[in-house]
Amino acid sequence: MAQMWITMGPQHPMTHGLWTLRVKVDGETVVDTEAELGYIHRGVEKIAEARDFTQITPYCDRLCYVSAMTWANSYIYAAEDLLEVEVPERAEYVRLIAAECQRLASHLMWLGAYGPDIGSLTLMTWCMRDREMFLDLLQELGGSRMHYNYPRVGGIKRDIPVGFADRLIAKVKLFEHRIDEYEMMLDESTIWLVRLQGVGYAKAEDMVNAGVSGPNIRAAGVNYDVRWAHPYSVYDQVDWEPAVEKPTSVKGADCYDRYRVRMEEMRQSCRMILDAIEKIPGGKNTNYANGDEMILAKAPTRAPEGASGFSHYECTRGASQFYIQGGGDGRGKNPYRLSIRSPMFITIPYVAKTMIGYKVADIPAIMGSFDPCIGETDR
Amino acid sequence: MDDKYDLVGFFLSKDGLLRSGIIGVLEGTPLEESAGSLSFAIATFAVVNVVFLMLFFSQFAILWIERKAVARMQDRYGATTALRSLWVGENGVTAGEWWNMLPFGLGKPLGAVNKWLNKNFGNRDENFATVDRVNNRSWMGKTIVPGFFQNVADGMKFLVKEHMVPQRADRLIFEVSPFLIVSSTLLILGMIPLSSGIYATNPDLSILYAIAIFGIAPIGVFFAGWSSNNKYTLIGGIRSAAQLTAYEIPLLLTLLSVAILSGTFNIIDSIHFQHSAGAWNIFLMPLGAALFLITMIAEVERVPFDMPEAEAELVEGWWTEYGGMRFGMLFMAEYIRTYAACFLFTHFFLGGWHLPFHGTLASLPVVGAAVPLVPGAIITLVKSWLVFLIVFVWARFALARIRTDQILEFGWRMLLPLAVLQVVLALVYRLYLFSPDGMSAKNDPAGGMAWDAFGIPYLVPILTTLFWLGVFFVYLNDEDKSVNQERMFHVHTDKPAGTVTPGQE
Amino acid sequence: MVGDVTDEALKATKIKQFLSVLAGRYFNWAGRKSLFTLHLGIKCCAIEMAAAATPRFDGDRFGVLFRSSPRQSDVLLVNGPISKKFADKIVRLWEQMPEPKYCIAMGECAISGGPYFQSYNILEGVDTVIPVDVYIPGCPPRPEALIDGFGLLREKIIRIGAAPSSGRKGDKPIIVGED
Amino acid sequence: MRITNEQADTAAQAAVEVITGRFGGANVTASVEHHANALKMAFVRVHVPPQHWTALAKHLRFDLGVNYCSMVTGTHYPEGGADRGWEVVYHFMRQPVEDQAPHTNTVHIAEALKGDAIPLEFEIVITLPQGDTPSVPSVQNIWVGADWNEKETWDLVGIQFDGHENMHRVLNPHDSPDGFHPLQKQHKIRYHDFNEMYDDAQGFGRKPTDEGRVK
Repeated sequence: MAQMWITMGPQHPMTHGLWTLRVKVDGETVVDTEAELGYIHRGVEKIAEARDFTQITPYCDRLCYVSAMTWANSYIYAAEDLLEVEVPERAEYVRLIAAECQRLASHLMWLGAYGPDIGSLTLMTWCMRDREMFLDLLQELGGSRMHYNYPRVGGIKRDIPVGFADRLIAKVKLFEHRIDEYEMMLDESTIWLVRLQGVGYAKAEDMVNAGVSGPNIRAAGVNYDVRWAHPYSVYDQVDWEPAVEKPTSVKGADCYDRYRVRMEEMRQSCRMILDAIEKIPGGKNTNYANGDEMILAKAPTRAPEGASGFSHYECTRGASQFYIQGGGDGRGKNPYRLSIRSPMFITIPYVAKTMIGYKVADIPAIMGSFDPCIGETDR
Repeated sequence: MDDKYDLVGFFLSKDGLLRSGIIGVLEGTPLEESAGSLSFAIATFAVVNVVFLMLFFSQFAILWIERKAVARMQDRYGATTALRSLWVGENGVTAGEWWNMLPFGLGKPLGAVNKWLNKNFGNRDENFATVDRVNNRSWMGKTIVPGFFQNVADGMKFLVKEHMVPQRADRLIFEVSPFLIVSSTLLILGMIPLSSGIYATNPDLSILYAIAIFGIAPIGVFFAGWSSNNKYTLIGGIRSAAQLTAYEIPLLLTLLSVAILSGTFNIIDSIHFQHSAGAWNIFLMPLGAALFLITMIAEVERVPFDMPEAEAELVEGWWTEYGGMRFGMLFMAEYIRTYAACFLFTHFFLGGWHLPFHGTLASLPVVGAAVPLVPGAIITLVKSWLVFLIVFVWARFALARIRTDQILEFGWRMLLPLAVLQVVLALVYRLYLFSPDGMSAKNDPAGGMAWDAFGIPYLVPILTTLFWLGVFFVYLNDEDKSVNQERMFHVHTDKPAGTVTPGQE
Repeated sequence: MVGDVTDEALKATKIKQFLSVLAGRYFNWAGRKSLFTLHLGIKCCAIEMAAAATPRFDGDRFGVLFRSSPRQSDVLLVNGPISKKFADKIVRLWEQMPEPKYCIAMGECAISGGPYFQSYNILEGVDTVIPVDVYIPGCPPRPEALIDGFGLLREKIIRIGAAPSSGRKGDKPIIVGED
Repeated sequence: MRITNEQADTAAQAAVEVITGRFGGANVTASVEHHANALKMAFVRVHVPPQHWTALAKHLRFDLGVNYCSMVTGTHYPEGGADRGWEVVYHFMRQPVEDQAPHTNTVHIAEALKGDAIPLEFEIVITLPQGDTPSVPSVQNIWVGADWNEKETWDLVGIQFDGHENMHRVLNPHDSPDGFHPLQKQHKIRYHDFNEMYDDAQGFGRKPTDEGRVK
């Protein structure tokens, strides 16, 4: 049969953003693919060279619009490495809780967006409904629904409000039941299994070699999580274990594994939050004033030339990295060079090649299961 | 039994008001000789139009049902548009005294009505402007059927949209194929009776006719997909052709078994049979009912069988390039097909215009007198709306979409053998389990006892239903998920899964 | 010739005016009550756009539905920065939509470039390439603001009138790409 | 549960010894460094001249088990002196990947990991002299993950990667002028200092980006 190229994107329901996938199909079978990025390249790295270290945080919020908190945290750890700041423990706990709430919201957004990919519209609305719970919580911290600008170099912008802990616990406990509800809806639906199982196999070593990270490699049985392997924050003090999916007889991960590992990761995040809110130093119902030394350490604003800061952070889609070189404009007030490593930038070209051999109808299933986010990809 | 409200008889009988009036008028004129045929033609025209309009406008109900039911399933409220904003305007902005623009002062009464409506149902008070802005789609938060007019608005909007033809499309076919789809879809409605007395036409082979007409639209879909000169529409059209071919055959076989069981190819006769023999077909062939629903969902291309318009990968499938009124018509044709499928299911399996336990109800002392007074058309409509709500809407928003190869495999390897089995079962039932002596007279409200066995009334339908329910529950609970750690379903690609190293071919 | 006579007759009886006032009134209502939006997600605001369709905010109450094909859409909701690479694509999407069509610029990036106004790759607002009807400021605007933006668009549609314009020539469809 | 500082120190020390023992004479300096933020984890920083980079990369990949290329950062130092005009920084991670048997799941106990199984971070710094065409050898065929990172670094910074196949622009439009690499320091951002690269700031008068590339 004749083969033809189909250009999917930039405006296409499959893309979850703005990029182009060129697919060469033979009938319904995909024989070649090619990814094309850069439709929302905004030059954040260049703009950051004209901003001081506090002003960069909002840009990092806007890198990935689904997980602003984790990206801002990721940047802040690099800035703290550069400026040599030690963070109060309470601030680390609050950051952990905020980041895990954001992870729940982000995975819910993923599951919601994955529903229409497979054809289930109800899943979308249900997940977005539950996501609102966590957005409300984060809104109490940051003041906005999506871009919080919450962490600061040396701590956090403001402490958790009084009563936040109770609302957090109630919502997380409710959500633990909702996870069961989703699994009841999805795992017991033969159509869901038929669409996901055996589709989009990716081998563990290939993925690691290609730079894929996060839940996508944990789905293939790779027990690697930045939160314990390159530790930051206080993850060693709270109760959790990395969500890793067991490999089946065919080695590697299929879409179903990637779905399972994210569901499991949501459970672990719930567990972490419930534990951390109890262990938080200073008490969960105390509210320290802005700038109190319990939540914000004094931090220098200038970094000398030759200094560098690096952070390795478990974002919701994989490992994000920031590399900052100090000594920019304003006698070191700005970074000289800020480099951002986005997990999806590496993953998307890899996933495009993973689709080869499957059907056209599997393209959204495979692409969606890797959870693409184009904001961070194009930067 | 016959419905009491006999529209066709009212129009077409020679003593009826219409025909006798026409014949009386024509008496003494040169047309006197052909007065009979002339009045027949006029009466038929009237009947066809009345029935068709009833069917057509009642389908707005299913659009509304779907919109609201889906919203409730998704924890939303759904459309709330009411007609109020027509005269109140939006957020206090109105179009001014537009009725004064009408010539000859024709708009004066309209203006009076509008002012009255504005006064009584408009914003209560300018101090409540914010409240009313929020409540803009209702009168003080109350609407009669919230959102019913949303679909009216959608349809009217399509009328004024620009008509676009892609530059490299095949112009003629692109323009013609929507009409092919819409006209063939509307022809289905001509075959569908609302009750024994309300139908447009009633040929002897109406079952075959309905199914034959159902088979035309896929050609239009394929044409539409091909002529748009768009790769998504092309794939959608080809998928549609493959899928409809695969599902047409089980559908035909299922209807064949309906025909075998009731001994007729006429829809109305088959409904009469269900009443006279004493049991609806769904209790005699639950398998057939399930097959019919599954194949019908595939025929009307709804989730989980909506591959031809799979939104995730094919943008909007074969109608991606259609906009404006063409799209509106295709959209409506889709729903008319669904509606027709609901009607057919009601007629073939749910006893048409008969109430449940019609015989028992009719034998009761007081109720029995009232039962024949319930209009059959209402019962039919309610039944088909319920079928739409419970089967089509629920399936669409609870399930995911399956893949083309899986659809075809399911169709050819599961549905087709089961449909053949159903034909055999129908033959066995008709030949060995059916006792013609038990058939009641056609207009006996009590219904018949044709499906008795061993002297026990209704034994055959009861046993059949129990058997198939048992099969269903066994199949439902046969999976032990804790034991089955392997993937149950694997994809067959040209290379075994897991052996392809991406990027190194 | 015949057409001219008919036109004269129409003019004399003012039937055209009658119909256009009366029908235009209803078509205007329909056009503003049923705003199908192109399902185009560019950046952050796309998530708020999605949230506006989900249980808490429920744009479906107001007739806002999302269609994936520009041919079936009425509103182009630009919800993010327009890069140089995407500029001609969004113009193409705009041109693929049938009249009457409206454009809403959602969020700072679409209005002026927002936080990226200094970037080397971002246009300063989508109104540099396509005409915009409604601007919704915010970074990102909340879904309530989006719903309010659709309300503003409705007001605008009332004012400009969505009746078929009398200046349209015949029934000849406009063919995309033809001069 | 986490990798302790002692584990990271030990692993980093071992890696530094191996690298120094093998490449010490070739102007390659390896050292154990510590992050300055709260947990102060150790990592390995290696300064390597470009001509030895391929050999070191193979050593890292196949002997030290560094299997994960994280990021490639190029920096332009127009005022950095004659021999430091450009700098390329590679970040690598060592990740323990076990080929799990079916239906098994090895839960790593982080504190018990030893030797090469300890996750470790590597920072490779390659300093390049001033010049218009900075170039380093590509490691695209050693780590697949370096492929798009190098594309991006070339696209944004203008570092050329010798031996990189299929180099093309990934983030900037395909029709950007040759030699336009926005992160070079001579380009100022808009409204800070007008620059010739913003002549067509609004993007008018451009051809479709995919002209000639649409299949």
